[in-house]
Amino acid sequence: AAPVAPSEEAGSDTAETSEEAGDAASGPFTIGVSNNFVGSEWRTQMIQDLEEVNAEFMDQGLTNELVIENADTDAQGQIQQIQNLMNRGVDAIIINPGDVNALNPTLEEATAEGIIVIAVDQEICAEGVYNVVIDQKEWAKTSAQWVAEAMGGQGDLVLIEGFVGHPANEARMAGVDEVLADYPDITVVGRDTGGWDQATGQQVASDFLASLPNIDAIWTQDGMAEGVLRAVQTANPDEWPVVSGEARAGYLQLWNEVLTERPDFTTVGVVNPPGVGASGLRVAIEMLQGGQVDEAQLAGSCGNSLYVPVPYVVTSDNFAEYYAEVEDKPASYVNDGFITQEDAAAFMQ
Amino acid sequence: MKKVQLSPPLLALLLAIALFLLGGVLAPGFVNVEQAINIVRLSAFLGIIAAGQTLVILSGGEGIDLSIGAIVTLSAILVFRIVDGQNGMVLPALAVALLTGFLFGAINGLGITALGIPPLVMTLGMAGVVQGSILVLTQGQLVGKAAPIMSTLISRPLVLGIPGVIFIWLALGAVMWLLLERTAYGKHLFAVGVNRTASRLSGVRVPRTVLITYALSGLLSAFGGFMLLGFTQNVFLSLGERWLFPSVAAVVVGGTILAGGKGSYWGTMAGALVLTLISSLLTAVQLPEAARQIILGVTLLVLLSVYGRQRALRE
Amino acid sequence: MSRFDFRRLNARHPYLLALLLLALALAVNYLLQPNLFQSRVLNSNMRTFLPLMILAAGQTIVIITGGIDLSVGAIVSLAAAVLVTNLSPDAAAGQIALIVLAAAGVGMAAGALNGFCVAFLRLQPIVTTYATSFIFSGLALWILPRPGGSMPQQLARTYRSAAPLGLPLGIYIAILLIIGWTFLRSTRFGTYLVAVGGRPDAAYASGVPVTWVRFASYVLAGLLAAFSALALTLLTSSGDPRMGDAMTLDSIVAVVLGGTRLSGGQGGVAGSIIGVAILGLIRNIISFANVPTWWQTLVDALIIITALAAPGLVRLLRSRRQA
Amino acid sequence: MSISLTARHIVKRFSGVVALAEGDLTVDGGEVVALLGANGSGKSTLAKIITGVLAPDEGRLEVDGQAVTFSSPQGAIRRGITAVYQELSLIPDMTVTENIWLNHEPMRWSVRVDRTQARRRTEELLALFQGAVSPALMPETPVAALPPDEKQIVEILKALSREPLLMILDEATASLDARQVSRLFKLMDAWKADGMALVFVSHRMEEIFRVADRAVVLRNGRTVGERAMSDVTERDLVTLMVGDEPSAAAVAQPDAAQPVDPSARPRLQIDRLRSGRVHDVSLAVHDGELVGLGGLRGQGQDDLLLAVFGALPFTGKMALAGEEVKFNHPRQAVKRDVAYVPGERGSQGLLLIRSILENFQLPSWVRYGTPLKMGQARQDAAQMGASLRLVMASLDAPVSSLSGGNAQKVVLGKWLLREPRLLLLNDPTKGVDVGAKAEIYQLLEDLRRAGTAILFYSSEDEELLNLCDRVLVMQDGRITAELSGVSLQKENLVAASMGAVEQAGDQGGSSS
Ligand SMILES: Nc1ncnc2c1ncn2[C@@H]1O[C@H](COP(=O)(O)OP(=O)(O)OP(=O)(O)O)[C@@H](O)[C@H]1O
Ligand SMILES: Nc1ncnc2c1ncn2[C@@H]1O[C@H](COP(=O)(O)OP(=O)(O)OP(=O)(O)O)[C@@H](O)[C@H]1O
Ligand SMILES: [Mg+2]
Ligand SMILES: [Mg+2]
Repeated sequence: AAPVAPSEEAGSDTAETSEEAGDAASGPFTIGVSNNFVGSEWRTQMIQDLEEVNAEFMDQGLTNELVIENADTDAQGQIQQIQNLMNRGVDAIIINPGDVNALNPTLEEATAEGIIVIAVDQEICAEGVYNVVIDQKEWAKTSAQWVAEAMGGQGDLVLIEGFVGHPANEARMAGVDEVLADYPDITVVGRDTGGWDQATGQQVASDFLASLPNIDAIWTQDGMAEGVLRAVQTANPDEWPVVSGEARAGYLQLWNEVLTERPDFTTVGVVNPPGVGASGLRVAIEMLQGGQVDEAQLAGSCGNSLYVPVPYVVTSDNFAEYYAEVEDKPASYVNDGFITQEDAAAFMQ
Repeated sequence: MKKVQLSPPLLALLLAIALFLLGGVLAPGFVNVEQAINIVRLSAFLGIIAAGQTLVILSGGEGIDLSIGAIVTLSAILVFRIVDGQNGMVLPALAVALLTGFLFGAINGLGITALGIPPLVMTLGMAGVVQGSILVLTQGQLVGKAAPIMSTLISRPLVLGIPGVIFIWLALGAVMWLLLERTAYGKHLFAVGVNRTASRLSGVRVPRTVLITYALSGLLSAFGGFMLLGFTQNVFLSLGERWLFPSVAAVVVGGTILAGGKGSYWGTMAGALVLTLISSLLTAVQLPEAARQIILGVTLLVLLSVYGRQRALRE
Repeated sequence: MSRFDFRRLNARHPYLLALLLLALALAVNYLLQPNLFQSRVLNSNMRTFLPLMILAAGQTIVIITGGIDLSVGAIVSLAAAVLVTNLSPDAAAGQIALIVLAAAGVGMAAGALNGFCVAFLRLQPIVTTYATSFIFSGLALWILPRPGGSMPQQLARTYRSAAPLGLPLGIYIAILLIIGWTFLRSTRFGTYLVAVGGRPDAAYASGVPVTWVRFASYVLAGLLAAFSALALTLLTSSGDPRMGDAMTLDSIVAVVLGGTRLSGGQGGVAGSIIGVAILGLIRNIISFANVPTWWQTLVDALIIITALAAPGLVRLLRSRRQA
Repeated sequence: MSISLTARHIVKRFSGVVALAEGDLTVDGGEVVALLGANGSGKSTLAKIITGVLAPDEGRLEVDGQAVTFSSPQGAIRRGITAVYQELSLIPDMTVTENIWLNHEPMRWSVRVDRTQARRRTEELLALFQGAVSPALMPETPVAALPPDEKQIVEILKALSREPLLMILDEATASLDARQVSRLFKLMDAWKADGMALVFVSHRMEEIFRVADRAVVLRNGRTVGERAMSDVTERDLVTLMVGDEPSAAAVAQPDAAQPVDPSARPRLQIDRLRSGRVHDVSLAVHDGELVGLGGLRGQGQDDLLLAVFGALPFTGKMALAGEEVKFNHPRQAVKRDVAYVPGERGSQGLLLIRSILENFQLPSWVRYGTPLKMGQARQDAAQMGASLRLVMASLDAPVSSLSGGNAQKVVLGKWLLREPRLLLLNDPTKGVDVGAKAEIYQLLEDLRRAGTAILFYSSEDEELLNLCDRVLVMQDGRITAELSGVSLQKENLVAASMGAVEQAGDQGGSSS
């Protein structure tokens, strides 16, 4: 069913093919996608967004069907994914990297061959690679700032993070630390990892609630937020701690449920849009058509990132509006958003 | 003439109580009724998921079930999807989940008995197959909703502030005891675990017993997935994974011999308590993640050396 | 008579089935990807398979003596952490040698802890190495709290692209591993490994130092895990505190695919190396066969299960025919 | 070079159980000492302490007058002490050569094993048993592929390959046939002449009188006496072995053969059965008849019994009480009231770490309903234990805590609980001591009187002669002679078996 016939693509002289593709601004281009983790709905939505946007391009005769390498795998496996994409002679690779450094040498080989590589969701520093991401640090600062203010700038705070050592987690925690530096009266009384896993988050939060009396607030992120809120709901202490949330349908639905019992409940959900993948694809198409990235707009620690905006933040003020959108969605649905082709073109010189 | 010997389940239980009290010393506020209930509740999920693992390990022949995590996930996803928020659908959904778990378990059993694939790799491969089936089934989209009655009966306090899952766990304990000690299947299971030739020559249908055991393990894992859904109310694709190795550890800490043929589910229950306590305790004492992992590893080693030792070559 | 011969054949050529599977996988992969045997493509494949090949070699030794090591992946992470935190992109040869030695020492020390617990304290291997894997992961996280670090660039380039005589470096290293094993197997220690895995009590009564042999097998596995970490960090030019975790179970599957008996006493490293190649080729095949996204995991698992089932299927068919 | 070894006051306990209370033994180069004792009297334990496999709790070992402590078998090996272990010390997946030379392989450049030389020297060793083993026994045969008698021979050669000064043979003849035993004895004579010291453990009196110079007797882990073979009788030794208990040595003599009604349908009728090593067997066993299977070891007797029990697939016809059956699992045989007592007690008959109760009831659990009526099961097992005069701590004690004879009673008892109509026995007194043997004989006799059909293989001619109504002699998978009534004489039995040997010798042991 896939229109990418292996005989055409994996033909004898792949290197030449891709070089040609490098300068030629005509399609149709073949875009490869490398995703190292399928255990999350977020990634699913990322892939769906990619397919949706690619369908547009296919209609315009710009691209072929996406070549998607999608499996739960480690750095080694993702290197193999990239190599396979290269060996098939794709013109561009959209990658959600599972490791900040490990893929760099391989990706640099790809860019050296003239393949356009766009890393999404996760910033990496490989030469010739452009990142299309949200600013993870800013993302975390938004909710941390909200929590700090909701605490009135003082009290006992518990942090539940994703995976210690995981780059996105590290960037986020750096943001949190930055915010907390401005609030000397906030004491971090507990810190643990929930592995971005709702059940673990729920267990860890239960442990904290039972063992540390009088927690004033819990800051957490992503899918763990729902677990944390459920733990608070189950433990039901006399005074509920302030909790940070997220913007997934499931969380908003739980938020709504809690509101029926406690109308004064308040929390925050910062969207982390899976649409960054599609945004990355749009940028890649611009580049394939000869666009040069505007250096002035590059940001990030290695100066190769294009930040796409966080679409919106859900707070008590606009809760009703966003809840209405996801009321009937599956729990894993994320309020999403990706940039338009004009936005992508604006990234070019 | 004999030294006073504590049975492993009892030893593990005493250890659990000691750990709990230790928690009170290390982290003031750790010892209270709420926390005790919380810990037993968390143990219950591990304990329920480890029930099938207990049977499989008892069956010997290097028996181990590494597909438990994936089946837990699959079951939760199935229930999530079928129930879709309706209380009335809980029982049919449970039935479908149990049947599915049973079938996948039975395939494990077939591969192990008929094709002679070592259990470790067979069930590992099956974990991949189940995970793959989940992806094909859901296409990555988890549609559905847990029913309110599930959280009421499972995770919310039911009687005297004790959540339903604890009662269900105790009931499962009784059922497992009956199954192991008061049915022909149970007796055959122990026999098969000790010596398959002798069992066969005594008229026990060994492959059938093994097959049923893996199928039951699948079924019990599916039940575990159902219970877990009652706790998390939500599913995700890696829901069951993190319970896999703890389920083996709980069985072993509970004194069941990995070689098979000797052990009990009471032991596994005590083992689940011990493991949950250790991890809760490590959460309560604030240490960096690295240190916590090291301490968890060392603690497990110490526990194993207490009663996980094998016979000496030279006596 | 025929049952007898089959047994003998099996004992003589435990790799036979693995070789057949490899040939099949190569053929299918070649059909789907005609540039498979181009030096560049071959190289890119070999350099990614190699870390797991080295790791599986160590796992094989442990499994042959009747043990199993669930901590090898964590040892890779630990050794990798040691390597990347101490090596700069332009490290001098002397320093490189020193740090590699240090990493090898760390790997062996980790293996020694496993060996001590399993051989001297007589703890059950599966749960023991599961427990020690936490210790090693914790240490890795301690040394390298977040992904990063670096490797000597020159060396990394060599690892990634050297191809003496047109063949990828990885093939030479794999062959070296097989030669090393063949030599080991021809020494007295090699016989010990098999004897201990076959029947430890009998080996003991025959004067084989069973405890030390078991201990040594874990130390060897630890050492090879450290070398695996070296290959992996050269491939990635960086480290990650959990970079080896996912390799543990793969290493076991590869060992079994390679014809080594999981209960010990039979098998060899060459089979495991073939096993790793088979696993890698399956991924290529899935990629080049354009398997729809959501089916990839399932197809991968089904192929692996079928490969694992192959010996059993052969046996079943044979007995059918005989009956 | 010659050796003199003395073991003094050796004590060995296994988690509270005293295996050896006071073991004493002296043996010098150039003599054969028989080590005697009932099951569980500590013979093997003493042997393993001498070879360093077990550590003694008390007592001392002296080699050439000097006290020694062996911290491992390696220590004993260095002093020239080896053993043929009762449970064998062979690694199944290694070849005959690898097994024989394990840990003292001929080396090349002192790192690599010299395979050529090892193979050559293995052939030299195998030549010692030439004609008594099948030609398929080659240096590169994996041990797992060998029948029990050839495994035993490899074990003997393995001990011999060390060129020991002292060799202990722990029941080394138990699985050998007559020809192999006599070859071994010739070799032992030669070794003795060379000055080797030999300790010989066996339950067979005639063997002991054939080879031993002296006998040391153990009873309940205590050395109770030492006799020169020249001035002792079998009776004396048995008395020493069993102590003051009433002598049970005499084999129960059956009454004159019970009249079997030949017109009745036979309990078991086999027609042209083929399976494994059984090539073509037809026979019938009637109710109340005790039919013996004789012949040399490994002539298909095992496989015949297993096939009848449904544990081996077969071709041919089989009928139980006139009804044709085709079992493909032992369970089906069990349901038709057939029972099988295997030859390998530990590995085939018992669940060693489980309780006596569970072992008794293993074939019968399904009859106790769901949930199991444990009270009833326990009561039945206790009754059976009592009627077998089983010596045990309690029904909940593990079977591994029983002595050999008592463990064998459990194997029998678990089938008697099912009241079988056809009882298949595979050498049920192998390695069972005199007292327990007599009880087992009595039991068989009682069963026969009660109308049970019994098919009974024994490696001991005396048993067949004294117990059976008829004996079918097997050779090369076929029944070659039937002895009954007046023809049931030792000479005939031996001749029938030996005659077969002569024939088989030419064909080169085509039995494998
Ligand atoms: N002798 C035996 N040893 C072991 N298991 C047995 C034995 N006899 C029966 N079983 C098992 O016990 C259960 C009930 O036994 P029962 O004798 O009633 O079987 P059944 O109804 O005749 O079986 P089937 O329907 O297969 O003929 C069955 O599941 C069977 O597997
Ligand atoms: N490893 C062990 N653990 C526990 N008890 C043991 C062990 N080995 C032997 N025993 C016990 O020690 C006693 C002596 O056993 P041993 O094997 O030495 O007897 P034996 O004289 O060789 O008997 P047999 O004639 O049956 O071979 C027996 O009661 C036996 O059950
Ligand atoms: Mg003995
Ligand atoms: Mg019936």
